[in-house]
Amino acid sequence: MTQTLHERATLSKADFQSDQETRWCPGCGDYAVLAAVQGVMPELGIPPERIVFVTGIGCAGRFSYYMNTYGMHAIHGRAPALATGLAAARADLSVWIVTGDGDALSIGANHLVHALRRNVPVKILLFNNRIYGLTKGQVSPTSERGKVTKSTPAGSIENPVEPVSLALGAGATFVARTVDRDKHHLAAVLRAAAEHPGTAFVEVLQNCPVFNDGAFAHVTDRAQALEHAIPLEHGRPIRFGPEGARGVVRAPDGALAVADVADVGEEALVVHDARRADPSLAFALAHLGDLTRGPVPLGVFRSVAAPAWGAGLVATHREARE
Amino acid sequence: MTQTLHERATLSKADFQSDQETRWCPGCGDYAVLAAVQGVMPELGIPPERIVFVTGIGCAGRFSYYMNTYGMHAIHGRAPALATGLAAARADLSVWIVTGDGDALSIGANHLVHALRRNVPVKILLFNNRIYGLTKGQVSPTSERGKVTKSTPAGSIENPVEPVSLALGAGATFVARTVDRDKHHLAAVLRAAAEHPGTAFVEVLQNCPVFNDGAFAHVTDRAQALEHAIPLEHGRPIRFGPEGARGVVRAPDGALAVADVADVGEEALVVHDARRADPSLAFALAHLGDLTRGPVPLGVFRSVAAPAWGAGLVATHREARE
Amino acid sequence: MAATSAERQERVIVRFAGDSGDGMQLAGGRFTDATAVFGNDLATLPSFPAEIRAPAGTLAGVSSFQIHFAARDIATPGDAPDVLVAMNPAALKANLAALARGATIIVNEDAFSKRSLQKAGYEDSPLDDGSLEGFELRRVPMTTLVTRAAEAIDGASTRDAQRARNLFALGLLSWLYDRPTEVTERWVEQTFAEKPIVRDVNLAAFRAGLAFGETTELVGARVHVPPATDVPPGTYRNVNGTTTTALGLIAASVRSGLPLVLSAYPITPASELLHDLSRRSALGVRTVQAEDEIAAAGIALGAAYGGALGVTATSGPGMDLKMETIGLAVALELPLVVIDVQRAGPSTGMPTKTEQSDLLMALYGRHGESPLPVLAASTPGGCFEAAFEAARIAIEHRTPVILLSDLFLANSSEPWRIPSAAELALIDPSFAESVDPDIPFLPYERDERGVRPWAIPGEEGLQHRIGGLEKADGTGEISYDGANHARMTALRAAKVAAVDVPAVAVDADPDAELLVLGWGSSEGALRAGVRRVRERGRPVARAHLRHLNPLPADLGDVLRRFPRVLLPEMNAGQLAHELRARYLVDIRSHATVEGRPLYAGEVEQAILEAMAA
Amino acid sequence: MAATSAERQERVIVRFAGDSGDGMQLAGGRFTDATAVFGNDLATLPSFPAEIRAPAGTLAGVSSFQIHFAARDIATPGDAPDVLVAMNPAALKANLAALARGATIIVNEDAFSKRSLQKAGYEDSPLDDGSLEGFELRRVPMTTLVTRAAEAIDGASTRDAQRARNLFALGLLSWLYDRPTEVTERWVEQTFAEKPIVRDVNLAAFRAGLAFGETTELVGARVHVPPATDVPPGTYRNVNGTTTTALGLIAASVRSGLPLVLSAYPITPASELLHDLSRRSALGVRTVQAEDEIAAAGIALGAAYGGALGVTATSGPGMDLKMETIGLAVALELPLVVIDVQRAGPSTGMPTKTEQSDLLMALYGRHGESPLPVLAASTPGGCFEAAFEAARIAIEHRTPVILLSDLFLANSSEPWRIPSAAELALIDPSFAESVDPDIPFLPYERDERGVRPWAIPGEEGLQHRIGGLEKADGTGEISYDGANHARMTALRAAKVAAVDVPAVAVDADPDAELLVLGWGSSEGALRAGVRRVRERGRPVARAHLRHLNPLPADLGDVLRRFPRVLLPEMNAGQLAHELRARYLVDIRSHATVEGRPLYAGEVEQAILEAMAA
Ligand SMILES: Cc1ncc(C[n+]2csc(CCOP(=O)(O)OP(=O)(O)O)c2C)c(N)n1
Ligand SMILES: Cc1ncc(C[n+]2csc(CCOP(=O)(O)OP(=O)(O)O)c2C)c(N)n1
Ligand code: SF4
Ligand code: SF4
Ligand SMILES: [Mg+2]
Ligand SMILES: [Mg+2]
Repeated sequence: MTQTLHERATLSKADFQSDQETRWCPGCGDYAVLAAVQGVMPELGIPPERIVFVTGIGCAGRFSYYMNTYGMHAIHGRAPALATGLAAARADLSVWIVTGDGDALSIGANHLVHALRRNVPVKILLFNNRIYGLTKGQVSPTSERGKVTKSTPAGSIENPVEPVSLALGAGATFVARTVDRDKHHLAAVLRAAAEHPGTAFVEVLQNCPVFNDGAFAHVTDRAQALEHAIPLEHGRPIRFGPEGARGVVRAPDGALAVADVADVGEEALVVHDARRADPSLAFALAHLGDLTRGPVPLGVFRSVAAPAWGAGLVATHREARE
Repeated sequence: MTQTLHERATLSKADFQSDQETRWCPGCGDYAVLAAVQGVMPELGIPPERIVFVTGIGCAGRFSYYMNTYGMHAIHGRAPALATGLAAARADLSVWIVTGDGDALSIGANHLVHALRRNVPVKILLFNNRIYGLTKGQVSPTSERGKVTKSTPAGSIENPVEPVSLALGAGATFVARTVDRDKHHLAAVLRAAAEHPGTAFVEVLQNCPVFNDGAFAHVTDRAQALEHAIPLEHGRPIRFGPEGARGVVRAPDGALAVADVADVGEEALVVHDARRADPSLAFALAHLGDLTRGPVPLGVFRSVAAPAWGAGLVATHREARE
Repeated sequence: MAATSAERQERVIVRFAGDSGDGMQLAGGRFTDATAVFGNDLATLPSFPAEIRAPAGTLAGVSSFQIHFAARDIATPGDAPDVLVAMNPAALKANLAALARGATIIVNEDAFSKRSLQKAGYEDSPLDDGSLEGFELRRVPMTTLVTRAAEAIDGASTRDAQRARNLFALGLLSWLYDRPTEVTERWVEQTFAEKPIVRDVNLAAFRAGLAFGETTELVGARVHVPPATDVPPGTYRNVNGTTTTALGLIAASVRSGLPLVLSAYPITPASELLHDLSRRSALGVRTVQAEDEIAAAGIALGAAYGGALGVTATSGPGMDLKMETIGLAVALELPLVVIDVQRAGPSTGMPTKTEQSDLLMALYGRHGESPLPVLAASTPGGCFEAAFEAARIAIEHRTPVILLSDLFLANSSEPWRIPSAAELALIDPSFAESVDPDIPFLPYERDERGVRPWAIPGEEGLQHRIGGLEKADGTGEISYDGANHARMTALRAAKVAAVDVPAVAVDADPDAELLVLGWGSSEGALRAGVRRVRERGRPVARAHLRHLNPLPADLGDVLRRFPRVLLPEMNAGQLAHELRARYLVDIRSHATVEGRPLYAGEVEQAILEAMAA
Repeated sequence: MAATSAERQERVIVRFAGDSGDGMQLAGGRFTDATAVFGNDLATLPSFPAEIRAPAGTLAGVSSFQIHFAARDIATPGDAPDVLVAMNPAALKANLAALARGATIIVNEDAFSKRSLQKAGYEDSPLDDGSLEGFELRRVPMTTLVTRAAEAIDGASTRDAQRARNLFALGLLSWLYDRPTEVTERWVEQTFAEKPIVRDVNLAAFRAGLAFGETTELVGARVHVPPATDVPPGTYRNVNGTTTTALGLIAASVRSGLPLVLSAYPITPASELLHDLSRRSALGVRTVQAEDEIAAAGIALGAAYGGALGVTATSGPGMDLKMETIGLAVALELPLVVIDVQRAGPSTGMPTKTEQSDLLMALYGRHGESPLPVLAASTPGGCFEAAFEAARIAIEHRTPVILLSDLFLANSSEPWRIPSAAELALIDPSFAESVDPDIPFLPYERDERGVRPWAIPGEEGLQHRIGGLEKADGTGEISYDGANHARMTALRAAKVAAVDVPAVAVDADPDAELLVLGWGSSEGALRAGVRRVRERGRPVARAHLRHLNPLPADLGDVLRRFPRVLLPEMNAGQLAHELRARYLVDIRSHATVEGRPLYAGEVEQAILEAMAA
């Protein structure tokens, strides 16, 4: 453990950068997320060899090659299963999953749902670009209805699945949403996720300039963000808009709604409570608006303490060795 | 169509009973559900040959053999995929899926989630006995934490997935819950499901006397039911208990809670609204209590009009023939 | 009856049959234990109704348990029973076809009511319509006798009495074959210690059975089967293939120092292994019931990546689903043990019937060139070594290994000598350790056996990335270079081919012209069939394969040494097909797909025909 | 340069290479169209960088397009290019190895800046360090020339000019090989009708290229390749295997009267088929992008159950996942077409490289005995018949059929004669109809071909239940009877074996001693290789298989007719293995797994070696 302390003192971003040339398209949102993750890692005080990135298949899946940690680039959709096995065998590792909207919510949704309900001690970063990037532009389960893609030339006839709602429906204990463009928000959410003992599910809204450019312009572009992004902070009244002029209130029928603070008064605003055992508030927030039109809440929707799934058989890798 | 009308006039329960000997254990809840389904079918006015039951593997999966309709006993967890294909090819059929908690929520959860988000025109009956019946008693994804089964001799260390919440999280347009023992409630829910144009998801709490007897005694046994079962009726204040003494209200923090009507007054009760576009109320109701301890809302949680997934290529099977 | 031929004295086959609710498995199990204690060699075969519970009294609901015991050298649970105990009409009807004329049938007369006859689909009672001509029929009013015996015990309900009929039958057979009674009585006392009434009723029923045999001549002379003499010394336990497989995996975990992580999704007949290992957490075993077979394979592989002995077990349909993940393990070159407890296919097939039809899938069921070692267990006891060996190869050669078992092996049991730890080789995972931080770690650099280093997370300085994309030889970095791909394809194949496989053990008579080759659970039937042919004075040779990939280096020579090779298997001729391709030898296939183990008798016939042909 | 040998005049191989952003696929495509219009026989092969987009200017980002055209009888896209157009250093470096000495290299001189040389990993410029000794190097300042040409057009940005460099290269090559220019100019005008500036810049660049060839002797004498003369009359279209597969399926839909439902999950290189068919809803085609490959197979099978032509398409990893559902289709005995566009495995392997390594999986990749017909397409145009035939067999024999294609066939194109509907056989689904309500419907009663009736939902009186459990012969009710299982296993196998397969077409020289046998996409290379051997005056025979299960009835005889059989394939010898098992013939395997099509040259060598051996 002294070793860890020693390393914590000296760890830097460079310690987490592998020698592999990053191979994403110019301008891809994945670069920003990679930088953010490499930036936050040193703060965790965990030496690189105790960290494992298990990734799925997709552009997002290439993430593991760029981290100077242990890494497994698995098969499409199965990263949560592999990571669960790793967690079952080893309690001494910090296990991270990087996945895409197709990898996690199309072929891999079953494993995602079960990792979440089990509360396996892994952090899941879902890069949601609402498109299939690696296979060059087919519709994804998060693509909006009517979306024209190579596989839906006449427009998609399907409703998108909303990652935060699905995660809450599966019983997730930690659910957050952030964006590739805001490195401070991204870093803050990553820290919170890293601290969560069970499964931490983080949806990262990520831009794919090649096949779905500007999908999140309304939450990343400064001016528009002010109108559409709702920052969630535990224990704080939920407000947004220019000078926080707008806020979230409970309508008479119990549903959440957006109102002008001037009209309803600050006291009327709903105070965000991410620690509530009942996930209903988090779920309602996720339905304030849809990803396409907004408003889009950003931050930690839910973070409740709950026993993490089975402690590993092997306390440390040394024990596995002796 | 005249033929249909003609048949509607003459269809009886017997027209839907196959010549196969039912092979469930004595006292199995599946018998009651089978009887209810066969009882409701004639009311739909659809001739048996236009009805198809696609079932998964499990005790519940045997259902298709007992219906004198077209039927496919598929493979484990894949019934939703097969039914989706059938719906893609044929718009003139009434397609029903019968599945179990393991079939639908363990191996088949991915297909379930996608059928729900697509809103495929099929009715899904999930027989939830919170155990693996056919394979003789292993833990199921709906088994309660701590459950001792053949595969969890020391008790399950996993949290159950709650079918109604998962369905709502996936964007289901029709979600209901009923019990094997109450044939009237069962019939009413089946009728409502049959009328829903998109995917109708119905969780049937089903007793497995052999491997998980009495799992739902608290909602089926007359006396206890009064305490634990919360009947949901659209447009009506939500109350239950002896003489409807208890009801559901909104706590100051916006969460739903149970209260004595005497204390809060009838006007304070939440009025059930199954047709609301925002699924948050339905979701909150599903979290009033858990399946094991109750209270357990029964009835239609959600029923909203939404375009059913792609009209079939083939209007009627005749056209497929010419 | 059983006292007609010497053979009969030598070896006896008894089958208990009744309704699922009649406790036949219990009666059979107890009889087996007593027989093991007595010192006979034995083999058993339980047969359950199809997965779903059928209505009581119907044919679909019949459950049976067969035991074959003898003074020496038991090879199979036997073909045709000498004695059938039928607790009801359905049990009689369902099992009659299995009997040879002259066999003894002991029925519970009381159970042949009009109603139960109908349920079994009998017009008139077979006990009276002469349809049992040629069999030694023994009518015993078991229900009446047990009820009477139970009357003495106050508090005993008729229900209790009903439930104890199986012990009456057990008592009767125990007398007939002179089984030690204390064993059974002690078991009853311990099992029902908390339920004195049930205990007493069962004891009473058991003794009533003994007394009935003693006092009436109804069931003919009692038969004596001398204890086995030719078995090597050691502590024996009567176990089925599921238990021995579990113990073999645990032994491998102990000898390798790697914690055992089994992940499986329930499926008949593999579920029992999950159940068995779930009860052994005290031994450091960790079991995970996965959400499906794909996840089960992924969880096992993830655990292996972390330095555990990762195992996953399933049956046919589950194997289909695991293939993509097994292919990943081939590319990652990590240890993974995959156990396929075969059952009758295709598709859902017949979940409670046995078959050997997954061999070619095990060899070729993955896309691309993805070779891996394949082993097959051949006896319930042999599952131990097979499981241990599969784990050893996986760990030492960094490869997924498929171990083929089947429903017959999983359920049938035989006395098995518990090996001492010392007998078991040590398994060396030889984890990579960082020596010099300046020397870059090459995860795909190979040793002389073509094996790559295994560096598990936590080892400082050895951080590396692996994945399913083709890797550059040595560095393991992603490579789309054609020449490298050809080289890696060859290296992966060479590594598997280099697995050390023992030479074929051929048991040949001096001038044998015919070799009977087999694999998997048919070993017993082949051994017995060959013995019968030898007893006819005909020379013959026999060999049985445990390693199906790579095959023994000398197999080709062995095959060519005999003018004729007969390969009986419980499929459409899969191994025969594979061996023809490899050695261009015109192997004669005897293929049986009836959802049952081969019969010694049919093997004997097949051999004689092959000799005649 | 190209004017050195007559051969060169006869057939020319040109490769356009540049960065992914340089529009090489477009230049190649246009050149191909002009060539088709001109009347040459041709074959093309595009090569893309690995799925992920690599940084501009790097080796990983190089994209190329090769075309082989000649007066007659083109078999492959060719081995070594006669002319390489390299738009940047990386393109030169990545493709140099493919050139034979003496080949011509045309580079965009302006692109060889210090920076881009570094990006490509060059120390010094290969244009100057003599490393291109022995090649005919032609330096063309394309960027400069195009920019200059664009200056004339007002509103044209330098970016527009940069983007048009590929048209300059196209113009230069069009002049060199005397391609009709109108075709290209018309295309530019139509394509950029809305963007006048882009249109004009592209036209200017194209003409600049033509002019450059015309006015300078830099690129040597222009070459003339006379139009093809030996092609049968008809309307030709230049298409790749993806399009012909789509058209073949549509034709089968039309000729069977069954609506086409394709369900697939995206995967390279099969995605293109999904894209292509999604654009054809006007023809009644319905496509469904499923949530995964398991669902895709299930959706296709569900549609087939409803009376549609259900098709699913994928590549290796997806095939693994579909196997359980394909096994269900075997048990249900319903039509299902499964298309496997093979790529290099194992696991994720090399997604953008071709291979033929899924054959044994197609034959044996399911648990239990689950035989099904397997076909393989062998040329881009041939994918049409193969797809049509696969659908016909599936529908008429009520069975899943696996059609093996591969990345090479899917991407490479050739002129293809569009067949008239009349040439195509009618496909008869012969749906069951209820005749007499009193005669019970027997869903598993078979006709003389062993085919069961297909009653689709909606047909009054024919309600029945089917499933994956073993079925009783005739009634189709669940059966656990051993004898019935053996019978059904045999009936399923017999039904597949009864599929009508044409005799082997052998193209043999009078006294050929060696038969070159092949399957799938290697046909072109084998044809070319055999031709070369014949040009050497050596007699040889050639045959190519489209049906891999069942195999042609006369194949065994054909194989035995030749003292030597050589089987080149792009895997480790899978078909050779299968044929050895079936016919006990010592087939010599030439196995290449380099993620590329076979070269005519290597086939020629392999044949000569086999003859010498
Ligand atoms: C079993 C399997 N099916 C399909 C594929 C092809 N494939 C690779 S990545 C991918 C989806 C990529 O989309 P997403 O998960 O959103 O990741 P992104 O590329 O957008 O980051 C698919 C379908 C595969 N590699 N394996
Ligand atoms: C691919 C595959 N895996 C596993 C099985 C074994 N199996 C059959 S039914 C079943 C689960 C049954 O539980 P559930 O779905 O809850 O249905 P129930 O029997 O309780 O009605 C399992 C695991 C199978 N048939 N196929
Ligand atoms: S395709 Fe899109 S997601 Fe993928 S690397 Fe390029 S920009 Fe990023
Ligand atoms: S095992 Fe349970 S669910 Fe299955 S048939 Fe028996 S009682 Fe019903
Ligand atoms: Mg994506
Ligand atoms: Mg269940």
